[in-house]
Amino acid sequence: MGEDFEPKVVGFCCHYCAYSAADLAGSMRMEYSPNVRIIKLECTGKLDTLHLLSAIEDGADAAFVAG
Amino acid sequence: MSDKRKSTNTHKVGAVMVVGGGISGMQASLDLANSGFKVYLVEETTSIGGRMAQLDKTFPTNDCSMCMISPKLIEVGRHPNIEIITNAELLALEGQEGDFKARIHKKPRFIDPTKCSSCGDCVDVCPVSVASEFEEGLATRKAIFKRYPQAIPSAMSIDKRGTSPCKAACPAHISVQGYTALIAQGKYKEALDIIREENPFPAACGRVCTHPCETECTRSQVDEAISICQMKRFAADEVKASGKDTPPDCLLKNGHRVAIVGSGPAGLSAAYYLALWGYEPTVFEALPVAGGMMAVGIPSYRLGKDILNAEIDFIKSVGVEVKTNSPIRGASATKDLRAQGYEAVFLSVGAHRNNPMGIEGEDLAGVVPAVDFLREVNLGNSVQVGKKVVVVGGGNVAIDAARTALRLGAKDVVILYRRSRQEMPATEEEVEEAEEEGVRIQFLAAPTRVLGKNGKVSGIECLKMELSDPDESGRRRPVPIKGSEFVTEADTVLPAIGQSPDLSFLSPDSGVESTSRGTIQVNKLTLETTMPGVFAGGDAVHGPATVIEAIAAGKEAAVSIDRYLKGEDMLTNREKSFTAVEVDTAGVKKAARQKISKAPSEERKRDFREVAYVLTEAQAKAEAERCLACGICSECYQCVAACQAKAIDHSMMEETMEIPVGSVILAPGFEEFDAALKDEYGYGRMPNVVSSMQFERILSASGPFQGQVLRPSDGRHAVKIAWIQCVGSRDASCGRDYCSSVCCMYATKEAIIAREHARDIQPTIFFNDMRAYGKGFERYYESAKDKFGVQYVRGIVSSVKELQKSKNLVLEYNTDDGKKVEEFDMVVLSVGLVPSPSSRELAMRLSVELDRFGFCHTQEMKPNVTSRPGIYVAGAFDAPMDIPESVMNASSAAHLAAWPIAEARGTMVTEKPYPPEIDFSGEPPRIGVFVCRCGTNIARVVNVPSVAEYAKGLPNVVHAEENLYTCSTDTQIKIVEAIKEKKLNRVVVASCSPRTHEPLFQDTIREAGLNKFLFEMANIRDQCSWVHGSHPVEATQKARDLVRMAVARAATLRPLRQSQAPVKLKGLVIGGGAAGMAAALGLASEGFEAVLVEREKDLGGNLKHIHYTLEGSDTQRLLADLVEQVEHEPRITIYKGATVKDFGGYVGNYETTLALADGTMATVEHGVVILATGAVEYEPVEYGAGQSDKVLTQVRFQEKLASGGIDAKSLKSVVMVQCVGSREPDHMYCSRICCSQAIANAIRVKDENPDAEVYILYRDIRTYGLKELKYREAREKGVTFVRYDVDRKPEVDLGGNRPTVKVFDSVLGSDLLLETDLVVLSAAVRPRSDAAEFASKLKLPLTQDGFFMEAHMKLRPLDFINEGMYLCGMSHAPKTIAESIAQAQGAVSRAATILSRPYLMVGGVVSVVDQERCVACLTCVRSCPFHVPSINGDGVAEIEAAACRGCGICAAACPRKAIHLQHYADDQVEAKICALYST
Amino acid sequence: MIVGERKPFVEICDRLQGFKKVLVLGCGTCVSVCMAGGEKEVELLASQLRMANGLKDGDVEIIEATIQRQCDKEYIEPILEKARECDAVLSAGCGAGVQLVAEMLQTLPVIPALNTRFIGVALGEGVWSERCRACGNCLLADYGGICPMTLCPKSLVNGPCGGSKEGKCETSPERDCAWMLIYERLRKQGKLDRMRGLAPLKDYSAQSHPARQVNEAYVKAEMEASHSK
Amino acid sequence: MRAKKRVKQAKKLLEEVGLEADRVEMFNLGASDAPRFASACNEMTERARRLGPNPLRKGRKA
Repeated sequence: MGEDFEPKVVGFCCHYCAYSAADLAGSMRMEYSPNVRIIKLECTGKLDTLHLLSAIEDGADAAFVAG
Repeated sequence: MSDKRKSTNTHKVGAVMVVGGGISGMQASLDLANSGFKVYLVEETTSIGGRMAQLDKTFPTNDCSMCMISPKLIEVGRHPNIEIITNAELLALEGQEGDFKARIHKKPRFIDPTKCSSCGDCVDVCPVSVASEFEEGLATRKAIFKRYPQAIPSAMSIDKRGTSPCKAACPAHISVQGYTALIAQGKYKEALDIIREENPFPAACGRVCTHPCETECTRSQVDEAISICQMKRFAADEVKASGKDTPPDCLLKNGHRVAIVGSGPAGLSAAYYLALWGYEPTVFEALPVAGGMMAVGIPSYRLGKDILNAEIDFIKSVGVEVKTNSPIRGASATKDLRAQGYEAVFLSVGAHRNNPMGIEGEDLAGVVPAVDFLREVNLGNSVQVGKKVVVVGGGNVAIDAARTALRLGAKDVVILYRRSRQEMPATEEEVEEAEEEGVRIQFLAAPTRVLGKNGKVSGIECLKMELSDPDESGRRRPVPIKGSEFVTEADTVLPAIGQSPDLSFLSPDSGVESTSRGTIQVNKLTLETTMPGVFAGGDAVHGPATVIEAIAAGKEAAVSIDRYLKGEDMLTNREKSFTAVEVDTAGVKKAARQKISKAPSEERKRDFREVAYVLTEAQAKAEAERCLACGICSECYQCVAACQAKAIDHSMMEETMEIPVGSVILAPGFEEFDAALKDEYGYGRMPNVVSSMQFERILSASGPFQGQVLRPSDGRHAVKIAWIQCVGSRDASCGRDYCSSVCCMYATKEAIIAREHARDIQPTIFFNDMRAYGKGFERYYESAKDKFGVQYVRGIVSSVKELQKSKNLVLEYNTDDGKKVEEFDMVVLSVGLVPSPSSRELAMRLSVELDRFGFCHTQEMKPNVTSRPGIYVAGAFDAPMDIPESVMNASSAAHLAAWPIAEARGTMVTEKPYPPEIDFSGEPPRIGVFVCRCGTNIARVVNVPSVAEYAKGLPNVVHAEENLYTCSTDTQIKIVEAIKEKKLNRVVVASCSPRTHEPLFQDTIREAGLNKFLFEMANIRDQCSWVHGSHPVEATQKARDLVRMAVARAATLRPLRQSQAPVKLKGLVIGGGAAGMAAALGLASEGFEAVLVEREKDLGGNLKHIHYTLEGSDTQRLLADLVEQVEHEPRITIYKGATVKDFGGYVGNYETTLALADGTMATVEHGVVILATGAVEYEPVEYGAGQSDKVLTQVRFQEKLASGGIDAKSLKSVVMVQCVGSREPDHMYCSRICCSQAIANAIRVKDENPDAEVYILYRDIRTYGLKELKYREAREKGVTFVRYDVDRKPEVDLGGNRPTVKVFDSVLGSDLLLETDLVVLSAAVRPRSDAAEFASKLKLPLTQDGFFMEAHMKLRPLDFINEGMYLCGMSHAPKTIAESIAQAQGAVSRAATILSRPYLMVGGVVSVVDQERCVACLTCVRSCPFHVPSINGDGVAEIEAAACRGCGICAAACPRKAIHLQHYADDQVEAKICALYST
Repeated sequence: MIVGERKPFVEICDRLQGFKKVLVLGCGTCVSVCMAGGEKEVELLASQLRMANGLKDGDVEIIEATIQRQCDKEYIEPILEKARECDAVLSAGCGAGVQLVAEMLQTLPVIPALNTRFIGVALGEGVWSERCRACGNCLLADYGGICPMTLCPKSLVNGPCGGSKEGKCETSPERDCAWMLIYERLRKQGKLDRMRGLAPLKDYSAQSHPARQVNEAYVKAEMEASHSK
Repeated sequence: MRAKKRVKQAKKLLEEVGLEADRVEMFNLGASDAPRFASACNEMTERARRLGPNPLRKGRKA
C-alpha cells in the first residue's frame, strides 16, 4: 500500500445522538480526521446490514455506525 | 373546582405567558402551544434550557441530558405558536384571570437573532473573558457568548454589566476597558483605533493626561488602579514604532468647509473628526506652532515636541489644514470667516492669559507670568532665570514652571502654595518628580507682596495660612494667620495662579457673547455660541482645564457642526449619562501595579528630555491583565467588525412591552444552595471541593475537562471522591429544613457516571437517609452499590480540611461506629435546591404568596394553583423536584392555565398559508444546489466557489450558486426565485446542520410550491469546516463529496403527502379513583367529552380508604367533592362496574368495547385514552400479619383511627414497621407513601394521646420535599424512630398478651424489646394483579415491577409510547393523592394536544408496506417497539401511518424487503453510499 | 414452516467455482420468514459473492432475484429466461425449491445456498425451533399437543428415559425433558391417565419415501392421466 | 441495540468473504459525546490506515 493512502470512511449516524454529537464537536471546533463522511439516519434502528456491506462493496475503507 | 366553570362574561385571551424557560417552562409551553394557545415564553437569561441543559446524565436511566432536551429546545424554538422572549422579566400583571395585561421588561441582547448564524467569529475576537456561569465557573466565556452550543435561540448575546468606572470617569468616555483588553491580547493597533474613536492624541494623553479614569478604577479597591494612562502611551508608541499606524479611512469629501480658531487639543480634535466625516476643516493658529497649550504650555520633558508633532501630522494626514501664524482678529472675525466660505466656525482659543496675583510689586522686573514663561521656553526663545526662583501656585502649571526653571539653571526653586499637599491640584506624580529633582514646596503660604530692589525682584513676602472649613470646591479654605509674615528671597517670581481666555479678538458685534467669568457663552449640550453656526469649546469655554476635557469638547463640537451642516437637530440624544457599575471585588487576587522606570533625577534636570519611560510590552500586558472587566463587554467593537452577517448592534436599548394573556405560569426554577454558607466544608476556599452542579460539568463531555474527572487544583485525575449529602437541605441552621428531594439520586448518578468514566474511581457517599423514593430509584441505588462499587456511609461529615501540599481533603465524620477520619482527592457537595431571589421578587411583584422558604405557596389538593387566580406554578419553584416531576407538574399547570381560557382556544394562533404544491411526477430531477459561505465560517476553510462550481457538473444539477448566508432572508428569496425560474424540483443546501436548519429551508421550498421532502442538506460547516480547520484541502474534498452525496440522494427523493385523519374529540378515562376522576373532570373542563370507566360499583378507588394526609387534608371531603362533580358534569359519561373488553385503533381514532355491569356491551369511539387504574396495598404475610388483629396495615390503622374503631387514647404503645414488602429483591422499589402515612398516623396518635409511645422502625425515612418538616414535627412530638437493617429485620412475637417487637438498634448496638398494643405495618404499594393482562390488551408495556411504563422516564412521564395514550396516578408508580391529581391534570394537558385539533396530519417519514411482497412473516410486528404493524384482513402487514414513529426498525428487519421507511428508503440511503465511492 | 439456514460461505464459493455468471435466487415464503433465503438474505449473499470475486480479481457476474415460492412452477417460470443467461443458479430456497428449480432448468446447474433444517415455529424475532418431524402418523392428541418424536432427542414415545433430571434432558441441562412437558400439560388438562396407556407401535410406513399425496377431488383430468402412469 | 447486532452480522459476513471485520464498527454515544465522536472518526481512519486500502477499490487513486 502506498504511503500516501488516504482512507475514505463512512459513518452512519443517528439523527438524535451521534449526529448531534458531531454537530457539537463542530460548535466546539474539535479537530478530527477529515476522512469521514457522515450519512444521517433517522434512527440507528434503520441501519440495514446491507448498507454496511454495500459501503464496503462500493469501496469504503471502513464504515461505522454511531448512535 | 366547579366554581371555576361559572362563566363570567368577560373577554378571554387565548394566550398564556410562561415565565422561565427551563424544562418545566418548555413543557408547559409546548403543551399549550400544541393545544391551540399562543405562548409567550419569558426567560431571564439569554436562552432556554434551564438547569437540565447543564446536567451531564440523568437518573435512573443514565440517559444523556442534552440528548433528551435538545430536540425539545429545537421544537420550542421553532414552534409557530411560541414566542420566546429572552433577557426578560415579568414586571407586572394587571387585569384578571382570563384577561391580563403582562408588562415585560426586556434587556437588549445587542444581537439580532434573525441575522446571527451563531458562527462564533465574534467570540474569537472578543478580548474579554469572564467566568462561565454555564460551566459553573470552571471555565471562562467571552463577553459575547452563547450559553452553550445547543442553546435556543441559537444566537450570540453580549453581556454588558454597564459602563465601566474608567469610561464613565473619562471626560471623553473612551472605551478604556476595551483597549485594555486588546492590549492584553497583544492587539495594539486595534487598541489604538479604539482610543482614537474618541481621542486623536493618544501619545500626548498617554503622557500628560490627568487620568481621572485611574482615580475611579475598581482595581484600586483591591490594590492599586491599573496604569491606564501608561497603557495608552504604550499602545501609541508601540504602534508607531511598528510602522502600522496608518490613518483611518475618511468618508468622501462633502465640500463643506469649517473654520477652527485655535489649534489646541479642542480645535485639532474637532478638525480631526470633521475631516473623518468628510468635511474640510481649516485650523487658524495665532502662534508659530500648532498644538496650543500642549505645545507651548507643557514642557518637553513631559511631552516631547516630536511626539506632539507626530500626532498633529497624523491629524493633518486625514485632511486637516493648519495655518500657523494666522491670528484671527478684527471687528468681525467670525463674520469674515463665514464670508470666506467657512460654513461653521469653532472657537477653541484656549486660556492663555495669566491671572494677575493682584498684589504689590507684581510689575517688578523678574516677575514673569508662568504661562508666558513656559510659552517662551517652549517656543525656543531664550529665557533667563535667576538663581533663586519662586513659583506661586499649586497646579500643574506651577510645577511645570518650577521644573523648567530648574532645567534653565536655577539653583533654588521654591513653590509657594496656600493650602496643604492634600488640596494641591497638580498631578501627584508631577509633584513627586519635582521634589525628586529638588524643587521645594512651601505649603500654607500666600504671597502678600513682591519685594524689589532697583525695580527688580528681590524677594517675596508671605503669610502663613491655616485651613478652615471646606469651600465650594470641596477643598478646605486657607485662612491667614495674623502676624505670621515671612520673606523668601527670590530673583525670579513666576506666578501660576490660573489663566483665562483672551477674548479680545471678539468684537462686541461678533454676535458671540461671553460670560461674566470671561469665557465664551455656549449651549452646554451643543457648544453653540449665541451666534448660530459658531461653536466654542475647551479652555475658552470652561477656563483652564485638562487636555482630555478639551479633546472631549472638540469631538462634541464636531458632532454639533456635523448636524448643523446637515440641518439635523443638534439636541437629540446629546445628553449622555454614564453611570459606572459597581463591581464586587471579593475574591479578586492581588497583583501589583507595574512601575514605569524614569531617568534619574540628577540626570533629567539637566535637559528637557522625557523623564518617564514607556512600559515594556510585558509590563503593558501584565498591567492590562489586571483589569477587572467591570463592564464585562468592553465596547471595543471588535465583534462588530468581525460579524459579516451584521447582526451586532451595540445601540440596542432596553424595552418594555405589554402583552395580553389569559393565564400565567410561573416556572422560574431553582438555584443551587450557596455551599459557601456551610463554611465547614470549605467550598470557595478549597479548590477540590466542588458543588454537585460543578461536578455535572466536570462529567460532561462538553464540559471544562471534556468529561475527564480532574481536580480543579492541579488537573490531576481524581480517584477517591466523596459526596456530602444534605448541604443546605434538612438543615434548620441555614433556614433550609426541607429535603431537596433530588440530591440522593443525583449524587448516586454522579458516582455511577464517574465510575463509568474511569474504573479506578472510588466514590463514597456520606448520607443521612437514602431517599430513593421515585420510580426505578431503588433499583438504581442497589445497582450503584452492587455493580458500580459506590460506597454509602451513613454518617454526617462534620468538617473538611485541606492538606496544604497535596490539596487533598480530609473528612471527619460520625457513623454508628464512632468518629472517623478519611482522606479524599475531591469532595462533591450535594447542594440543595433553593428558590432564587429573582423568583421571590417576581412573586412579590405579582402578589403571589410564598412559603417561608420562598417556594410558591399552594394548597395540597390544589397543586399548581397559586394564591392569585389565573397564575399557576410549575417546576422547582413549587417545591424541590426532579425532572419527571417537573414535567408532570408543568403539564398540570398547562392544563390549569388552559382551563379558564378554553373558550378562546385557537383565537390567537395563526397558520401560514402556502401555495398549492406543483406536481412534478414523471419529470426528471432538476436539482438546484446552494452552497453557503456562512460568512467566512465555511469559506475560510472550504473553497466554496470550487464546491459550487463542482456541483454544477453533477448529474441532474441545473443550477448551483454560492451564498454569503444561505439562511438570510435575501438568500431565501433567491432560492424561491431560482426554483421558479429554473423549474427546480429538488433543492440541495450545503451549509450547516439539518438538525437546526432543515425545517427553515423546507419551509422556503414549500413557499415556492415544492413538496418539503424534495430537499436535502449537506453539512459542510458543523461537520466539515469547523472540525477540519487545519486541513483546508481535505475539507474542500470532503465538502465536494458531501455535496455529491446530497445531490445523488436528492435525485431519489419523492414527494410525501400528509393527509388529515379526523380526531374523535372524546377521551376515555380508565379507572375512577382520585386520578381518574380528576382526569375526567379536567377533560370536561377544557370542553372535551369524557367517558369514565370504573370496575367497582363506586367511584373513589383507594381514596375511599384514606381519611387524612400527612399535610392534613380532609380526603373524604375531597372524595365527596370529586364524585359529586363528576356525576353532575354533563360532558362525562360514567360506567361503573364496567371493564374493558376489547380495545383497538390508534391515536385520534380508538375504539373500545366495554363490558357493562348489566352484562351488556358498549362501544366507545374516542381520540385518546387516559389510564388511571391505580394500584393496591400489599397484604402482608410477614410480622404476624393475618394472625392477630393486633397486627394491621397503615391504611387499616388509619381507617380505624378515623372511624373510632381504635381509640388513640386507649393506646399505650404502637410499633410501626416500615418497608413491609418494599425494597426487597422481588419488589425492589420504594412505595414512596408509607413513610408519610406512618408519620401522619403517628402524629395523629400523639396529638390525641401524647402519652402513647409510638415507635417507627425504619430503614430510611423518605419524607422528601416539604414533608421533611412533618418528620421533624413527629420527632419533636416524641415519636421514636429506630433504624433497622434489612439483614436484621424486626421480629414480632404474638405469643404473649401483647405483641412484642424485637429490633436491633444499630445506634445502641443492642436489641430493643418493645411491648406494644399494636403492630402497624407500612405495607407496600403493589400493581394490580391483573395489570399484565390488561396491559397486553391495550398493548402497553409494564416495568419490571409491574407498573405501567411511560414513554420516557424523564421527559414523557405522562405519555405512553403509543401515541394518544396517557397515564396517571398509581398505575404509573406509588404516589400521594396530590401527586396523582397533579398527574391527572397533566395527562389532560397531554391529551388536549390531540383533542384540540379536529384532525391530525399523518404520513411523511413513516414506514409503508408493499403488500404485494409481504409474506405476513410477522417480523415487523415483533420488531416494532411501538406495536404499530399488524396483519390486516388481507393477511398482510399494515402500518397505520398515524401511529408510526418513522424509526425504520421494521424496514431494516423485513426479510422480504416489503417495508420501506419513506424518505429514508434503501435506494435513498444507497444513493449516498454509491455516490460517495463512485469517483 | 420449513426452516433453513444458510450454508457456510466457503462451501457456497467452492460450489460456484468456474461459473462466470450466477443467479442468486431467493424464495419469498418459508425461508424468507426464517430469514435465510428471502430478498434481504439474497442481497447480502450476492454482495458477499461480489466482494469475494472482487478480492480474487475475478470476472464473475452475480445477479439476484427473489420469487414468491420456489416450490411452484408458475412462480419459477418468469425467471427461467434470466436464469438461462447464467452458468448456474444459486437457490436460497429449501430443498424442495432447489429441486423444482433444477428440474425446470434441466441442464443448468442449480446449487443450494441453504441447508434445510426442519419444520418449526418462530419463538420470537430471529429464533425458531423444530416442532415436527413429518412422521406421517401424528399422535399429538395423545401427548397434550407436544411431539415426543421431535422434542425428545431419543424420540421416545412411552415416557421419559432414565436421564430425565428435574425436568431437564440429560443431553443438555438447558433443554426441557419433552416428557416432563407432556406430563405437565396433561396434568393441567386433567388427562394424566393418557400417560398410562402404551403408545401403539409407530407406523413407519407412513414415512416411506418419496412421499406423495393426491387430493382426488381437485386433481385435473390431465394430471390424473399422468398420475396413473 | 439492534444496530450493534447488525454490525456484528456485517463483521461476520465480511470475514466470510475474507475482509477484515475491523473495517466496520459500532459506537454508542450520546448527543453530548462530541469528544467520543471525534475519537471514533480518528479511530476508524487509523484502522483503515492500518488495514490498508479496501482491496475492492484497486483502481482508485491514492
